[in-house]
Amino acid sequence: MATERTFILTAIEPVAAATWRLQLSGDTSGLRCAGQFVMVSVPEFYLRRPVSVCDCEPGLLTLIVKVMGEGTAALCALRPGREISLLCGLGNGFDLSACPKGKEAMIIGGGVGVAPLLLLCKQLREADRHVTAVLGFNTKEDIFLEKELEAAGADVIVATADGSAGCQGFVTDAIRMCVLKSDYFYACGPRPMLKALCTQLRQDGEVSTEERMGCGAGICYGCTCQTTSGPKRTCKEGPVFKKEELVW
Amino acid sequence: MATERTFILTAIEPVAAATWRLQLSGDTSGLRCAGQFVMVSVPEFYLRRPVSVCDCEPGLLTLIVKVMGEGTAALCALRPGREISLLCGLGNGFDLSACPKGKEAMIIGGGVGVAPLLLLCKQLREADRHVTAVLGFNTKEDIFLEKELEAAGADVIVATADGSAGCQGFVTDAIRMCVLKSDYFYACGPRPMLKALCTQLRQDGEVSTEERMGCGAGICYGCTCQTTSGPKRTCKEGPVFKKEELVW
Amino acid sequence: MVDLSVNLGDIRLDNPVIPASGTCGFGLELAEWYDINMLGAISLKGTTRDPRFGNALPRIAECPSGLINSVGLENPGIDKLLSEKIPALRAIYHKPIIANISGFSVEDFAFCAEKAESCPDIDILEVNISCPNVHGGGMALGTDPEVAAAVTRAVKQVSSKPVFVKLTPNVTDIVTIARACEAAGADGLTVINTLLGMRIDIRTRKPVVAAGTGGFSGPAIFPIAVRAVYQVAHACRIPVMGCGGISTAEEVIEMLMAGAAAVQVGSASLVNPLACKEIIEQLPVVMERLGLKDLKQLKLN
Amino acid sequence: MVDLSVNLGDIRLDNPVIPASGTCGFGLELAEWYDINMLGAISLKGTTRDPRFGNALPRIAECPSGLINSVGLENPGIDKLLSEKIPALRAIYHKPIIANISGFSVEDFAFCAEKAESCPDIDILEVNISCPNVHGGGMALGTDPEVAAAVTRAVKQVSSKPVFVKLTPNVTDIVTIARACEAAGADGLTVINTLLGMRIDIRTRKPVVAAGTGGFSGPAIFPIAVRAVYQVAHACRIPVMGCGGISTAEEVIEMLMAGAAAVQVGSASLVNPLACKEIIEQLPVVMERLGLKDLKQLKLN
Repeated sequence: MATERTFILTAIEPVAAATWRLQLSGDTSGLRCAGQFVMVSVPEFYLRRPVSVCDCEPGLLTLIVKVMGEGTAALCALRPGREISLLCGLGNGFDLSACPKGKEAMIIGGGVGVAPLLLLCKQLREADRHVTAVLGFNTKEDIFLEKELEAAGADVIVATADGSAGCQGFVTDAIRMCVLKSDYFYACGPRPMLKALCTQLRQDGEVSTEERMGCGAGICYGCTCQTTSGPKRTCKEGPVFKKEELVW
Repeated sequence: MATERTFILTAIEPVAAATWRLQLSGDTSGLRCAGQFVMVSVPEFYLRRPVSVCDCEPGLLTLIVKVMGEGTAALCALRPGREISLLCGLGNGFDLSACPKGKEAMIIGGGVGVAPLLLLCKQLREADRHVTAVLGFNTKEDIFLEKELEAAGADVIVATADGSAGCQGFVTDAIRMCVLKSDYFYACGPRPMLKALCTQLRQDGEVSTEERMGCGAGICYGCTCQTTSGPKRTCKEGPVFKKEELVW
Repeated sequence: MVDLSVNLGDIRLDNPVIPASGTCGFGLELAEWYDINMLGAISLKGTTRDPRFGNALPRIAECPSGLINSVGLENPGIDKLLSEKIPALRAIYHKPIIANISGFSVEDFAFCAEKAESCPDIDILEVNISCPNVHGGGMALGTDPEVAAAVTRAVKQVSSKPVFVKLTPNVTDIVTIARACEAAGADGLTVINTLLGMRIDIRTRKPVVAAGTGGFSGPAIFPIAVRAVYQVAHACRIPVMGCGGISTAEEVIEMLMAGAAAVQVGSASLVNPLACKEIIEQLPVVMERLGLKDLKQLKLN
Repeated sequence: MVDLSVNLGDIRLDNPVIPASGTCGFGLELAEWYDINMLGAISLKGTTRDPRFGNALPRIAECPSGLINSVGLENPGIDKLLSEKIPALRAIYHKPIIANISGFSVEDFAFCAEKAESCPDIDILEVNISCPNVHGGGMALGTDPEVAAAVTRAVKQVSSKPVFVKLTPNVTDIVTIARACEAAGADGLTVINTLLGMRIDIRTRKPVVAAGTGGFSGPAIFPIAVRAVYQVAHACRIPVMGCGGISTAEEVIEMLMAGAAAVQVGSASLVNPLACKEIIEQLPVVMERLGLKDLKQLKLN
């Protein structure tokens, strides 16, 4: 069940250009699975900011935040020791069982959308799925989580739009070039990337979408998107939707 | 000249019931004389709070704050090490020369209005005036600065409304009972006390008045009071006014 | 032991705290966070004759001490409200239910009110003539005293339930509108809905919300709400639900002192879904401090 | 190197930042904090036909992200403004001076405008028909398009100076008022004055300000100001001075993008007398970040 909890920021370090890893300690019991997010209270700002869970073990939470505006900038400027209020365990995460046991799972991330793939990868490996991770970034300086995903047991392929690292192009190009096969895919990233994956990949899959949110708790109806089964709240019925549910 | 300066809160300790002494280090060059005040920025609150200067030496500022509402409560809850923005050296302070050299000065304070008397006492003693301090409080638990004023060279008389310490009654009662003589008086405290002093004491004097302020810098005209010489801004032409200027 | 109960016309509430329409979904969303039976009452999401998807995204903009929303009355329609939402809520909640209805014409309101009449689980009908996020209708109906009265009259004609009209602050004189609704038979008023606001993203040089403007709410509008409630409560005899920027128990009491019979808490729940629970738990503490025995008739000195 | 200059009708300002009337005294008060010749212009405290003491104290109430003031047009009167205040300011300040005049009747405004005509040091006349803190007059004159037009016409008849009418947001439709002033000959508009607000001290059970209600300003009202400026600037041809809650360089640019030709900074100076100076110094930094070469015609995409 979703809860409000106070966490302590234990560490904060840059992991890529304008991108920070926040280590928080507190009660993580509210979190159920990879793909869920938290709403983070930022000092001086009225609304909380949604941040997907990068990694989580009992009592320890890892978030990765990219500085987009004033709110995320203030969040990344916090110093260790600071108390932070979080709404935990929001939204529906990835469905591990959707990829049959022993089968091949492809996990695909674009930009800061790579963040939730780490916990997803760990849970898929635990559940005995083979995992290939495809990470797309604009340029070399944006790359993060590559090593962590390898350590978690994934085959990692990196693509950069400017070709400064890995294969040149988008994740879809990398998947084609490397002729990557899989039985099911999980993806998180910008809308154009998700659209390309859902329309080009033949296999089934599910994607985590991103929308500007008000409450993150399904209360304000600020993030409703249209789906094949009617309007759905990104924060509540989402943020993860099946490939076939989404309307592009 | 008035300036905005960042101070560091070096110490904060209770000195009486709901009354705290704040020690701040920073650039005090903006402060000219006793009776001036500072505007203190309080986290989470929009307006600054006016606080009279209790004591001051180069680089070190002492304030005494009584918890009246949410703003003063937040201020007294700050912990050492905290940065605080102050507008320094606001208002016109006490006029030492008004009490001729070698003459008897009586300094009178009521409640938290006792605070500015310490710096005033020190400056009067330095300028070679004899000083009698009369301090009025509601009850024993409210008393503060008694020792400090004695150490500064003043004869100190305390009065409490409930008689739990010193003479029973108001400062005016104490002055009558102890047949205190003086050539000039300086006072700071609640309006009824100031009125009683200005109307009952025969000798000349000046008093520091208190009003709810907006800016504290003479800009908003939120604290204007009527005087015998027309409207005056408490924060700018005041807070210290000559006995004969005030209209009761 | 203090008494938190208040009277909203003939209806007694165990406490004055009511989640405002649009900030508690249809009740179940809040029930995931705490037992909503501790609430004084609940005002459900605004519902219209037909289902609506609402406005394009983004619908939310951050502001100093508040937010702008342009949800645009997304709702499943009055039929689904009565057949699904309210029964589901009633199964777990036994306090008063306030159904908030909106529309684009006098007929729309009468239609929804007539449908609602058949639902015994609805204790109060809240008539929203103040939504700033829809064109032709919504707020437009709440800025003209005669139209506001016409809507009120039409609803009262088909409804036997207590009818509270929710007013917009985006008017020159809210008292005229309030009096017109009272004269037209309103049993009470909800004061206030959101203010019309706008933010611009200086990077993209576009309005932050797709609709351009939206409804501005949050602690920022509290002083405007207190003023409006004070004006209306001192000009009308019918009870007022005070709404606008309340996020603490102290502010609940301030709103009651302004003349409100009960209060609605809105944006606070969007930042902290537990807001109403925490406010209700804090109320007795603040009452003790102020020496208040109960919350009825908190007149000004 | 970026260009901060803007055009306010025929008057060129070195930068768009103007301290708003009532938040910079008569200029000398701000000059104690920094060299006010760095300002784009300055709008002096509202002045009336006769001297006024203003409202009883307290006149100030704290609010979330703002404050309520009920100063009530305390001022030394138009004669002293012309004989003492403006000469004293002109002695140290060589940028445009905006004289803000207010009153209780069309005649009052005409009287002050005629007096001001004799003062060459006044570059712009700002007509305040939106003060919420005085009875019979002030805001009352700014809520009716015909009265607003009448005041504008009367002032224009006796004045050869550029006339900017300062509008109140406490109306159902600010565009109607704006268009009426434009049609009556206004050379520009100042949008917006304060919102009518109220706070209650729950300990004393009395309104915080002696007058009961007052003018609400500060960052809290910024989204309302942006919306009003956007509406007016897109409905009128005359230039708009955007005012309301601005406290950062980013907000200056947001207000310009909403359609303002220049901006007035108000409450920010009450919390930090150096606010305008710091905003002006920050503007080039923000412009570089956004890739803006100048501040003229910042249209929305």
